[in-house]
This record gives sequence, C-alpha cells and structure tokens, in this order.
Amino acid sequence: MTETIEFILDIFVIVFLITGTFFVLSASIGVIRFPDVYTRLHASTKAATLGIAGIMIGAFIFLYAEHGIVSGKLILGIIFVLLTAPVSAHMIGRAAHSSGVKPWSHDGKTRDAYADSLAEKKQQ
Amino acid sequence: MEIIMSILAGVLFTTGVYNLLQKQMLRIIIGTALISHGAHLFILTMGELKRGAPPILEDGIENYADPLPQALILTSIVISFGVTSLLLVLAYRASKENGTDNMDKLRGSEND
Amino acid sequence: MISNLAVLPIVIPLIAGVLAALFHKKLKVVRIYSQVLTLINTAVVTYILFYVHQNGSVVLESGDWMAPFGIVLVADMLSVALVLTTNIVAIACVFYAPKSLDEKQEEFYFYTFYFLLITGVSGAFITGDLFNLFVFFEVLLMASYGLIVLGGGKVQLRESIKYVLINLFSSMLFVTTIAFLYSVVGTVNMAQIAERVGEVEQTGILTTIAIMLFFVFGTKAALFPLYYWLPRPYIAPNPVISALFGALLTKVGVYSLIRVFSLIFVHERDVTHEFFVWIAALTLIFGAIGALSTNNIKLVVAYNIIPAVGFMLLGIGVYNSTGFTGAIYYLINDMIIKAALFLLVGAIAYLAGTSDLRKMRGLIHHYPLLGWLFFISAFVLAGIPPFSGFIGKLILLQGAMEANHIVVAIIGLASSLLILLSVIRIFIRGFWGEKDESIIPDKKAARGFALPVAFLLFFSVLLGVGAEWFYPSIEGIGEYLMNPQNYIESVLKE
Amino acid sequence: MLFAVFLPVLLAIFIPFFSKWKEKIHTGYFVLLAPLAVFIYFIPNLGNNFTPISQSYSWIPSLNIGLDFYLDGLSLLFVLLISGIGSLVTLYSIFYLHTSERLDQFYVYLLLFMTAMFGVVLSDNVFVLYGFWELTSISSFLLIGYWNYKERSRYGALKSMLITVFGGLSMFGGFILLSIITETTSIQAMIAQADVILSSDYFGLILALILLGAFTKSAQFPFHIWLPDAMEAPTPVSAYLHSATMVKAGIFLVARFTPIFSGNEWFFVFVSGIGILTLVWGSYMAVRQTDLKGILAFSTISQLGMIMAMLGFGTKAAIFAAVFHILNHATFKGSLFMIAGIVDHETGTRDIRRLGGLVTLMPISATLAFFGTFSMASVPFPFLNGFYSKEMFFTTSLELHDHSMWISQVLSQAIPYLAVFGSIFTFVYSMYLVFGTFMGEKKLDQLPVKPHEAPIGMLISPIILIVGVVVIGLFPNLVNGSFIAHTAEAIYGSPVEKDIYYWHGFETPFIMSLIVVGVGIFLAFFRKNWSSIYSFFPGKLSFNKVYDFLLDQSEKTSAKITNSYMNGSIRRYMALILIAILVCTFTVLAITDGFAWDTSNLAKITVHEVLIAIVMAVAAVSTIFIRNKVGAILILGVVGYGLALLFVVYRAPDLALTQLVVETITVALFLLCFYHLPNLRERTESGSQKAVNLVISIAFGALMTVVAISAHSTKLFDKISDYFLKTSYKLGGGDNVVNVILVDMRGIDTLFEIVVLGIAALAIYGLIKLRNKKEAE
Amino acid sequence: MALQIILNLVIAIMWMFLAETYSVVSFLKGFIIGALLLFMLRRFIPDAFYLTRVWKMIKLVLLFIKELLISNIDIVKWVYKPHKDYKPGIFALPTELKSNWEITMLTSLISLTPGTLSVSVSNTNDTIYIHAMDIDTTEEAIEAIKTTFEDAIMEVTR
Amino acid sequence: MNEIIETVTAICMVVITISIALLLYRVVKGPTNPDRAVALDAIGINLMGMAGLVAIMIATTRLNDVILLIGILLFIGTIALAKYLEKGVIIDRDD
Ligand code: NA
Ligand code: NA
Repeated sequence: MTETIEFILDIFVIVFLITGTFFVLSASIGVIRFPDVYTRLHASTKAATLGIAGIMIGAFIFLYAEHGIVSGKLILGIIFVLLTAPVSAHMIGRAAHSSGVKPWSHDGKTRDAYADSLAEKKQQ
Repeated sequence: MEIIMSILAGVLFTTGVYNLLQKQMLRIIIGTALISHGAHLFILTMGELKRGAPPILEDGIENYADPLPQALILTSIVISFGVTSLLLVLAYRASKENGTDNMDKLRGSEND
Repeated sequence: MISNLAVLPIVIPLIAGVLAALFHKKLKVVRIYSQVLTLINTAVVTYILFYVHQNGSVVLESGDWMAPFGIVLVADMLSVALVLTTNIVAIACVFYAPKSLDEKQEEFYFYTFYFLLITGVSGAFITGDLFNLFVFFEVLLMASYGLIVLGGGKVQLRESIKYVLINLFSSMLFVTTIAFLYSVVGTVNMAQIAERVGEVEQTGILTTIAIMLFFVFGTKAALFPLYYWLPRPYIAPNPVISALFGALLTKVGVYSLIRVFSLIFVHERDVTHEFFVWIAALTLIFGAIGALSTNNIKLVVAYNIIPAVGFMLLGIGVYNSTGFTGAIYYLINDMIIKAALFLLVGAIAYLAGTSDLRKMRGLIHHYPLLGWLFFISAFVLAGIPPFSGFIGKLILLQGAMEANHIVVAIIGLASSLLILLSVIRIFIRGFWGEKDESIIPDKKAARGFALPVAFLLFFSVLLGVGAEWFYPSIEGIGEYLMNPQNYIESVLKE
Repeated sequence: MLFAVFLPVLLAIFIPFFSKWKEKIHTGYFVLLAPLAVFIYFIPNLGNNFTPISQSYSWIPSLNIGLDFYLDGLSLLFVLLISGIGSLVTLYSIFYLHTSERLDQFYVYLLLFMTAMFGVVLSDNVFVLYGFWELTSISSFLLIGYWNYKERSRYGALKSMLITVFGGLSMFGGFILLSIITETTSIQAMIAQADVILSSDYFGLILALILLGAFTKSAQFPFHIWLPDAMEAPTPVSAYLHSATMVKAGIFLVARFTPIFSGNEWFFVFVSGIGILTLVWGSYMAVRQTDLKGILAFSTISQLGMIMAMLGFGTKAAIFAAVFHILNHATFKGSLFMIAGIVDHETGTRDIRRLGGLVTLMPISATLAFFGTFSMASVPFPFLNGFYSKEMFFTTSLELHDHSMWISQVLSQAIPYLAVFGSIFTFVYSMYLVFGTFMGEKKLDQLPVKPHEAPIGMLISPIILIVGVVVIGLFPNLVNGSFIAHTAEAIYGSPVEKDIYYWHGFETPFIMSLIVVGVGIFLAFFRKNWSSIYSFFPGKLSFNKVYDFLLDQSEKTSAKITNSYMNGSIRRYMALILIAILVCTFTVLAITDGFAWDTSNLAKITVHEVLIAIVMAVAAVSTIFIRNKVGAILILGVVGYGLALLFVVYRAPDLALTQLVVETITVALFLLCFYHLPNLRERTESGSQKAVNLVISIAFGALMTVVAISAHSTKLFDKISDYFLKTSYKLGGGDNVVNVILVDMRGIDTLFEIVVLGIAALAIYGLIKLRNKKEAE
Repeated sequence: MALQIILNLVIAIMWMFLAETYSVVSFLKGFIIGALLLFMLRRFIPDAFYLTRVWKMIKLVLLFIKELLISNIDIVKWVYKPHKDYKPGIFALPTELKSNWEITMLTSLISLTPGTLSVSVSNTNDTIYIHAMDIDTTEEAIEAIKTTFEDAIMEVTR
Repeated sequence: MNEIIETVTAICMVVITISIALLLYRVVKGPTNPDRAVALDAIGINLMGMAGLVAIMIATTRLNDVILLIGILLFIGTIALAKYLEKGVIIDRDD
C-alpha cells in the first residue's frame, strides 16, 4: 500500500519537476524571443512563476515522500511567489512605460492608450 | 570540481582586476566586488567541495562539509560588505565634490 | 584569571570607542574622557608589559576553546611592547587632537574612530590567529577609513578612494592567501601553522604562499614596489590623523612581517629572506629619493615612512637575532618619531599657512620651540646619536653586516644621509632665513602643538640615552624570535 | 674626565638664565669658564713621566657602548688644543660679538661643540666617538648658520653638514665592521688586535670607510669644498672650529688608527696621496682667493693636507713632524684668523683687493700678522715654529719607507716634488695675505668703516698665540719631551725620541726650503702676471660645481624619478603593484617547484555546476564590456547571486542566506550611489594600455588559480575542523556548526566583524551628514 | 470579523479542555464545532458569518490559479510560435474599484489572465492600463472577465 | 525510482542553468534597463527553482530558508529596482 503511494508520489514529483522546468525554460526563451519589454514581462511573470511553483511542489512532495518532512516554508515560498509575481510585473511595466519604452508593434503603429491619455492631460 | 571552481574564482579575479585597472569609479568598484566574490569562492574551494551534508549536525549523518571556511567566508562577506558600502558612498561623494568620476582626472598634485 | 590580561588592551579601547560614540556631541566631555581613558589604557598596558617581562608570555584561549581551535591571544614581549608604543603615540595624538581638529570633525566620531583604530592595531599585535589578524586589520583599516574621510573636502575624498581601494585589494589577497594556507596546513592558528610548516620543511607551495603573504603585508607596510599608494593619502587628512596613520598603520604591516617570517616561514630563507634584503635595499633607495623629490613638508615626512620600513625589513631579511633586535628597536623608535614629525609638520603647515617649503622662511623667529623640536626630530630620523634612531640603526647595521650584507648596509647608511638632507632642508629653508613679518604668530597654538611633540621626543631621547633600560629586553625579543619553538610551545602547550 | 667632557654642556644649560644680564656682563665671560677649567684640569698631565689614563663610565653595557675615556699623548695634545684655543677664542669673541647679537644661542652652540670635540678625542669607544663626531658636525652646522638670514650662511651650513655627516656615516659603517671583526668597541682593544683586522677580508672596506670620515672632516681633496663656505660663520668660529680643532678631528682619527692601518700599504697610498694632493691643490687655490678668510680657508686645507700626508708616511720622523705641525698650525693659523677677524671688524671688509697699507693704522695687528704669515710660509727664521715643521716635512718626504706596490713607489718618488710645489704656493699666498693687507697703498675710500687698531681685549688672544709661535720657534724642545713626544708615541706605537734642531746642515731639505723661498718670492712679486693660469680651471669644472650639481640634482632627479611613477594614478599604482606580485610569485613558484597537480582528491564534476560556473564567468566578463551603468550593476548582482547559488550547491546554507541579503543591499547601494553619476563611457585607453591591462589581469587570475590548484593538491595535514564537528554540540551547545564557530570558538572574529560594520556605518553617516552641514552653511 | 475569529478560537480551546486531550486533532474538532455554532447563531451575532468570507477568498484564489494555468499555456504557445503574428498594445480599462488594495488585487488578477498585463493605474484610480499580447482579440474578452473579477474582489473586501 | 528522480533532478538543474544563461544574455544585451529588470527577476525565480532542486538532491530542508529569502529579496529587489528605474530613488524621502 505505502509502496504504491510512494510510487504515485514519485511519479508526481517527476511530473511536477519536468513541467515546472519546462515552463521555466519557456519563460526564459520567451524573454529572449519576445520583441519588447512588455511582451517579455508576459513571459517572465507567468511562465516562470508557474514553473517555479511546479518545481517547489515537486520538492515538497519529494521531501514528504522520501523523508516524511512537511516543509511549510516551501509552501509559503510558493504562495509568496504567486502573490508577488504580478505585482512585480506591474511595477516593472509601469517603470518601463514611464521611462519611455514604447510597446512593440507588428506594423510599426504603436497602440498605446496610456501614452495617449498622458498626452491629452499634458495638453490640458 | 575544485579545479573548475578555482578557475572560476580565477576568472572572477581576472575580471575584477581588469575592472580595477579602469578609470571610471563605478567600474573600479565593480572590480573590487568581483575580487571579493573570487576570494570567497577560493576560501570555499580550499575547504574541499561536496564532502558531506551541510555542517548542521543531524543524527545518522557522518560526513559534513568543512565548517571552518564557511565561518571565515561569513565573516569576510560581512566585512567586504561594510567596506564596499563605504567605498560606494565615498566614490559618490568624491565624484560629486570633484565634479568627475574619472579617476584619471583625480590624480592631484603634490601641493594641494 | 591572569591570562585575561591579554584581552584588556583590545577591550578597553573598544569599549572606550563605543562609549565615545554615545556622547560624541559633548566635546568637552568626550575630549577629557578620551584623554583619561587613553592614559588608563596605557597604564594597564604598562602593567601587562611588566607582568609579561617577569612571568613570560600571557596566552588567552578565548572562550576557553583550547588552542588551536579557538582564537588565541598571545601577549608576548614583542606584541605588548608594540601595544605600549602604540598607546604612547596615542597619548600624544589625543592631546594634540583638540587643538588641531575643527569641532565638526571631533563631533563626527573622531574619538570613536581613534579608539577603534587603537583597538585594531592592538588586536593585530596580540592575536595569535591568522584569520583573526585579518579581522583586526579590517578593524584598523575601517577606523582609518573613518578618519581619513572625516570632514572630507575635495582632496581628502580623492585620496581616500585610492587609499581604500589599495587596502581593499590587499585585504582580499590576504583572505585568499589564508585560504590557500589553510588548504595546505589545515589550520589558521599561527603557532600550529608554524609547527606544521616546520614538520614538512616548507614545501614549494608554502614558500609561494609565504611570498604572497609578504606582498599582503608589504603593501600595508609600504615596501618597494608596493608603497605608491601611501604618501598622498597620508597627508590628506588632519595632521593628527596623519600622525596616527604614519605611526601605526604601516607598522602593523611590519609587525606582521616580523611575526610571520620569524615564526612560520623560516625554512626557505635562501628564497624568502634573501629576497627581503634586496627589497629592503630598494625600499631604502626609493623612499629616500621620494623624500627628496618634494617641497611639500608633509609629503617629505610621509615619504620618510618608506625608507624606515626598508630598514626594518632589512632586519628581518638578515635573519639573525641582532637583525630582529634592531628591527624592533627601530620599529618602536619609528612609531614615535613618525608621529612626532607628522604632528610637527602639521603644526608648521598650520602656523605658516602653507605646506609648500618654497613659501615659508624664518619661522624660527616666531616659533623657536617648534623649530628646535623639528631640528631634534630630524636627527632622530637620520639616526644620529644619542637618540633612539641611532641605537636602532646601529643594531640593524650590525645585524646586516654580521650576515655579510655589507652592500645593503652601506645603502642603508647612504639613505640615512638622504633622509637627513630631506628633513634638514625644511629646517634650513623653512625655519632659517629672514623673519617673515607678514606672519602674525600664534604662540598659544604653537605651545599647544609643541607639548605632545615634546612628549614623544622625550621617549625618543629616553630610548636613545637610556637604551640600557630597554635594550636587554628587546634583545631578548630578538633571541626569542630566533627560536619560534618558544612561541609554539607557549600557545599549544604540548 | 667625564665631568671635563660634559662641563661645557652643563654650562650651556645655564646660559639662558645667565643671558638676562647680558646687557651688563657679556655672556662670554661666563662661557670662558668651561674651556679654561678643562685646560687647567689637563695641564698637570704635561711632563716627562706621562702614562696613559683610562676611565670608564657605564652607559649601555649590553651594547658595549660606554663612556670610556682614554687619555694618552694623542688625546692630551688635542684636549689641550681644544681647551686652550677654546679659551682664547671665547675671550676673543667677547670683544668680537656685540651684546645685541643672539649671544646665548651662539655660546650654547659653542659649548656644545666643545663637549663634542672633547668627546671625540677622549672616547675610546668607537660608537661614542661617532656620536661626538656627529655632534661636532651638528654644532658646526649651527655655528655656520648663525647668521642664517644670509643665503651664503645657509648654503655653507648645509654644505658642511652634508659632507661631514656623509663622512661620519661612512666612518660609522667602518666602526661597525671593526666592532664585528674584533668583537670589541674599544679602540685600544682593537689596536691590540691589529693583526686580526689587517688580515680580515673587509680590511680594505674598513680602511676606505674610516678614511672617508677622516678626509671629509679634515677637508681633504676633493671634500675640501665645504671649508671655504664655512667661513660664513663668525670669525671666532672659523678660528676655532674650521682651523684649529674640528677640522683636525680627521687628522686625529687617522692618527688614532695609524697603529692598526699603517701596517697596510694602501694606507700610505690613500693618506699620503690624498694629503699631498690636498696640500698642492689647497695652496694653489689659496692664491686666487680675494677674501682674507678664503685665503686662510684654503691655506688650512693645504696645511691639513700636509699633516695628513705626513701621517701617511708612517715613519717615526714623519709622525713626529705631523704632531709638531698640528700644534704649530693651531698657533699661527688661529692667530691669523683672529687678525682677519679684526681687519674685518675694523674695516668692514675682508676683500683683500680693497685693503692695503693698514700697517700704520693697525700696527699691532700687522706685527702679529707678520709673525703668523711668515711662520705659515715657513720662512727660515729661528723664531718661527712653522719653519721647523716644514723642514721636517721635507726631510721625511725624502725618507719614506720602501714600498712594494708600483703605485706607492710612484707616489714615493713624486712626493718630494709635490711637497716643494705646494710649499711654493704656500709661500706665495702667505706673502700675498700679509703684504696685500698691511703694505702697499691705502685704499681708505673703498672701506665702509674708517679703520683703527682693535681694542686690546680683542688683541689678547692673537698675541698669546703669536707668543706661542715665537716661543716654540725659539725653544722647540720645550714642548718636545714633555708633550709632543708622548703624542707621537701614542700614534707610532713605540717611544719617539727626537730633538728638534734649527740647523740640520746644508742638505736636501734646506735646499728645498731655499727653492721654496726663492721661487716663492719671485712668484709673489709677479703674481698678477701669471694668475691667468687659473682660468685653465674654469669655475664650472670645480668641485663646488659638482656639489651644487649633485645637491640640485638630488632634488630634481628625485623629483623626476618619483614623479615618473608617483603620478597619482590609481591605475598606474595598481598595475605596478600587480606586476611586482606577479613576477615575484611566479618566480618563486617556479624556483621552489611549488606547482602541484593532484586529481585524486576532487569532488565529482556535474554538468549544472559547470554551467553555473560558465554563467558566472560570462556575467563577470560582460561587466567589462557593458556600457550601461545599471546593466553593469545588475550583472554584478547576477555574479553575486550565482555565488549564493554555489553556496547552496556546496552545502553552505548560512552563507547563501548572508550572500543573498548582502548582494541585494549592495546592488541597491550601487544603484543609489551611481544614479546621478554619468553613464559608463567607452573605455578610452590606448590599445597598448588595454593590452597591458589584459595581460596583467589574466596573469593575475591565472596566478591565483594555479596557486589554488597547487594548494588543493598539497593537503598535508588533517583539518582542525574535525574537532569543531565533534565538539560543536557537546561543548558549543549548537547543532549548526558554522554558527557555533562564529559565536563561540571564533567569537572574537564575529565581535570585531560587527565592529567593522559599525565603524563603516558611522563613517558613512559622517560622509553624508558632514556634507549636508557644509551645504547648509 | 475579529470578534468571530476570537470566539471561534475560544470555543476550540474550551473544547480541548472539555475533551481533556490537548492535540492538534482535538483542537481542530473544537474549531469545527465552534464554526458550526457560530454559523447557527449567526442571526444573533453582528456582521456576516466570517467563514463565508473565507470561502469567497478561497474561491478567489482558485480563480487566480485557474487563470494562471490558462495564461501560462497561452504564453508558451506564443513563445514557441515561429512567427511574431501577434499584435500587442496598451488599452485602457475603466474600473469601479476604489481602494488601493482592491485595485492591486484586480491588476494582479488581470496580469495573470491570458494575454494581459497591467502596466499602470491612472492617478484617479479609475482606469487601468493594460498591455495585451494580442490587443484586438483581448480588448472585448477582458470586459467580461473584468466584471467577474471585480465582483469576486468586492465580495471579499466589502 | 530514486535514481530516476535523481536523473530528472540533474537534468532539470541543467535546464534551469541554461535558462539562467539565456536570461543572462538578456541582462547583458538589454537593450533597456526594464528589460534587464525583467530578466533579473526571472533569474531570481530560476535561482529559487535551483535551490529547490538542490534541496531534493541533498535531501535537506535546510535550504528552505534560502528559498524563502530569495523570494522575499527578489520581490523587494524588483520593486525597488522598478521604482528606481522610474524615479531614480529607492526609498522615497521627504526632502
Ligand atoms: Na623655502
Ligand atoms: Na625659506
């Protein structure tokens, strides 16, 4: 019985680790491939965050299955990352925008409602 | 692995020294930071790598990593931090006061 | 526990420094407090010196961790004698400080930095642990950084950066070298390192490490070709700070060289010590040339640090008990006279309104006392009898000649002449000559400056004229250094 | 004798108190007590039954330095000379120096000098002798610089000090070697071991070093150049130090060591060669001087050369003659200086071209001068002591030892001719001196002061000396057996019995004297016609110019050398330091065969660690190329975080934690401090500079790596850490061994690490706050 | 709400005393019993039953996670697409939420939604500017989602 | 089974290192500072993952602190960096 459970848990570990790592790698590739800082933010905040959560869950399960350790701090770490990632992304996005980075566009026409509204305000 | 780490630490020293030989304060200070990283890595390496568990005693574990280099590095990290912080503020003040961050222009003459 | 004596010279200034930070704004209090505590500390150290002289080295195993596992503090004659000299210099400086510093500088923790500098220096002298030596180096360096940037204007800030950078580099080289040494001998306790190095007769890698350590300490000690950083940063701050630097900082480097190359790395002397002798010769030459190169009186004194260090290194390099005795005698003498000279040129520059020799003349008409103090200092510096410089030089040269290093000894003599020329110029061009009527003499300030200097010169004369009271003990240290087994046994107690 | 030596200094201490009354009583009267007392104290030693006396006072016994005084014939001669002439000079100075001068300083220096001089001649301990020796230089320096508002004074003072201290230091070196070889510091004990010294490998060096001391002090060619400039001192000083006493210290030294050195032929070559050269050069140069004191200075140089030469001959007769001439020279030269001073004092000038015909205005001085100069010129009159010694000089120059080396043989042949040559010029300048000043036409219009005879007080001292000249001239044997024979014996080593006769017979020496007088008169008469030969030695080539050049260059070249590397550039400093470290360490590594390569004790290599290493390396390298400051700082952060990761990988969680926090704060601080500073610029250094930087940095990194690998491959001992692991819990009460080490076993490290951080905080606070205050003001 | 939590805790501890077993399990039992009690007596206690709020929170978190998963798959698709055929841009999204806390939650949720990333909030707190990977397809779709989010957040906070 | 986990962990480790290397490229390349910030943030997250993997490798919970700390510092660091890039200050001051 316990062996089966352990086996299943191990499978879980492997699955979590692999998917997690896959997402992390994808995020990095995204950061390389995407054309501007905003699109890169998409990649890094989302894929990397999830990936890391996957790896951590894998580690959590592993430590529980192999050593019977329930590591609260790991869970805390996951939650923390999940909660903070979008905030970080928002902050970087805002910083990028206010430091004048224009969003990339496929046809050269920038669609930027924010910049437009700022320009309007200035005119007023 | 020790050899690779020695090489890495050597690379840190190389890049650190190269930066140290530049003119701009920022580069120079970055150089010192790299050198201290290199030094710490050397200490760690000299204590042999991966020879056991982290040096936190647990029942049933016989082999531990050498704790002494770790203690020494810890002391050194804190000290380097203090020095680097001071150096940073000093560099900032010096470049503000002298109007340049180019050390080559901060040679001075003997009677000032 | 009598062995706790060893920690007092470190702890007293440490506590004093911390407390001084607490009421740093109350200048009147903090001045007297600092002066009193310096005197108390000196008294304690004097007692320790007598105790050690009577009963032998005091070894403190901190936290009761037996050597070599814990950090040991070793108060032997060498370290305590140097700590005492440090405190004598400190007395002069702490009484000079209120007259020389402006109140802003005093308020901004001068006295704290000052005490911690003493802490660091004393700690470096006393510790028996190589890594702990690094830590104390950092304490004294950090305190010196604090002092050098104190109230920094353009020049000071500029020179401080260079000073910090070079020292930072050499510190990092130091820790790395300690790591290498640890890898080979598996310990950082100096006595045990010495024992272990002796057991394997200093294999090649150990000699290489020894040379690296030499460069670490040599940079701090300002030896050829490592001294470039020293002169200008040393004259940038207030004279009292220059005096503390000139008297103490490089000397810690010299002390470390003496310790390490008498205790630990003594088995490949054909490589190491022979090398030192020639480095010493070059240091003597280039230092003296440097001192002659400038008309800035502060810079002249700063450059004069270098040949003095060359003399001491010569004493280490010849590796005989006479050489060590001379090096130590000279070291003690030099700590005192360098402090006196820095304080003096500081006072002169302050009173003359310039440190450019070409712009001063006839000062002796206004400030005769300072003039004569300077005159005497010049001869102490050049090693003219009967002052302390002479005794040190005599023993050193004897040591060098005993070791058949005649050429280097003669270089030493030649550099003495250049040294004399470099400082007597200041007397001739600055003090002699027609009275400069444009100067409105500040007699009171001059007296205030002169007293601490006279205090130091008193010791210099005492060490010369009263050499008989000191020499046998210092000779004892020289012999003690030639037998490292004594140190090892007193620490490891086998 | 201790008291006698230090009496002048003791007296000097009271001078400042005494000078309060100086308006009423001249300080000089008080000072006079010292030399007079010493003179009287030593006078009783004169007599035929003299035996050397030694007295010892302990000073630094453990260094074998003691106040060991030794009074033999040699030191007796000098002590009496110093105290005797000292008394006369002091007396003379009372009238020479007005009370409006800074007399207290003058007399303090003078007393200091007396002590120094007594010390030099009485000390048996080489190092004490050296000490007093330097003290004579110092006091001479102060006396020459007495009127230091004059540029020439300062110049002369420095010159004399540099040259004499140079010699002193050299002599000191010789003394140290002697003391090492003989294991004693007593001169007498060294003399007893003369054979040991002579056979030593270092004998040549010792000889050279000690002779350098003697030659500089006694103004021997080419070190004589300081003496003419020393004439800037007040005339009493010139008479005393720079003619009668201090300059004879070198003679004394050579005499003192003659028992040791004369056993070697090089002693003859050097001492006689230099001596005779000095004689010739000094007398030759004296003729072209126009300053009275200048003539006397060169005259002194040449006379000193003559004495030196005789000491070098080393024969019994020569030594006797040398000793005799020391005494004679002191008498006539001392008096001549005083007269020159009188002339200066009374006429306001010493320029002989502006003087003339003073004999009618200053008859006493003129008379004295005639005796003095004629004695100096060794005119064969039976009442002039100078003639006797000159005659002996000629005699001894003909009776030299046989020598084996060719150089000494050549020298032996040349000496008589050179002696005559030098003596001719001596005759010429002597005549020029006395006739130029006192005879011929009066040029009163050229004098600043209307001349008249000096006050009697000023004349007493020269009169006494000239009386000495005449008395010795008439009764030379008066001073012989009771006095100078002891001196000669002390130098020669065995009794020197010699009667002094006026008439030796019509032999070679007398012929030489006649030649001297004959040619001398001729040359003196037609001096103006041949003096153009001096232009063959243009001033530019003189040794003075060499000195000036050296002194000037000592500063200029030093500045050039020093400025070439001390240019304030931190890059340059670092580069030089690094190169030094590199060269030396690699060399040592190579010669000690320190490199080691042992792969048996390595941790397993894993791909990810290698990759981390590569990432860190790439990041580190890219700090060099990046141009954006924030980017550079962030990359530095990457390296730091990478290191933290390595700490994680290598089982050091505590380190990782600390590194993370520290790295983050550091990066933040970097950003904070460098936000307002300009962005990174393209590196503008030249290609060669870049190459140098690159080579240095790569070599340095390689050095560290190589040493690290070697150190790792040579683990020779067990680590003390095993003990920590074993005892951490038991004794330290903690299971985190690193923590236990930090807070317990190495608690001091931790305490002071915190101290370092605290100081840093205070310093940073000071840096920021002090600026704010300054800006507020 | 605080009162309810304290009451619940007190009940749980009281239960432990009553049961005379001091373990996590008995504490949990007591806690559940307390919660039930509070639920039953909710009419007599001021404020709404606090666990409903907790439940809503959990729902919000689940929503959060769901959106996260979806958005990640989207992103990965974009990452590996050979051609850059998306049309990114920034658009404005008006919101009714007022407090900083609420807006932060909303922007975070939006950031985790497929294809969108909040970039800024206007000074007046009434408009959120959002960067979209594909502006044409998302601009309408987001309107619907926004209301869901706003409701969910307001349920938790108000 | 454990060997498989070991292998998987090792592979994951390598992959993440590669991922960090890619991000490093972005840090160096930029082109804007916000780009660097993004990449740096991602590197931080990668580091957390690595620490988690190491924890699996040497089977210890001692690294949990490290993981959590990286998370916290990363968040603080990113926020600070973003504010810095926006305004040039990290801590708002009243003056
Ligand atoms: Na001048
Ligand atoms: Na001048």
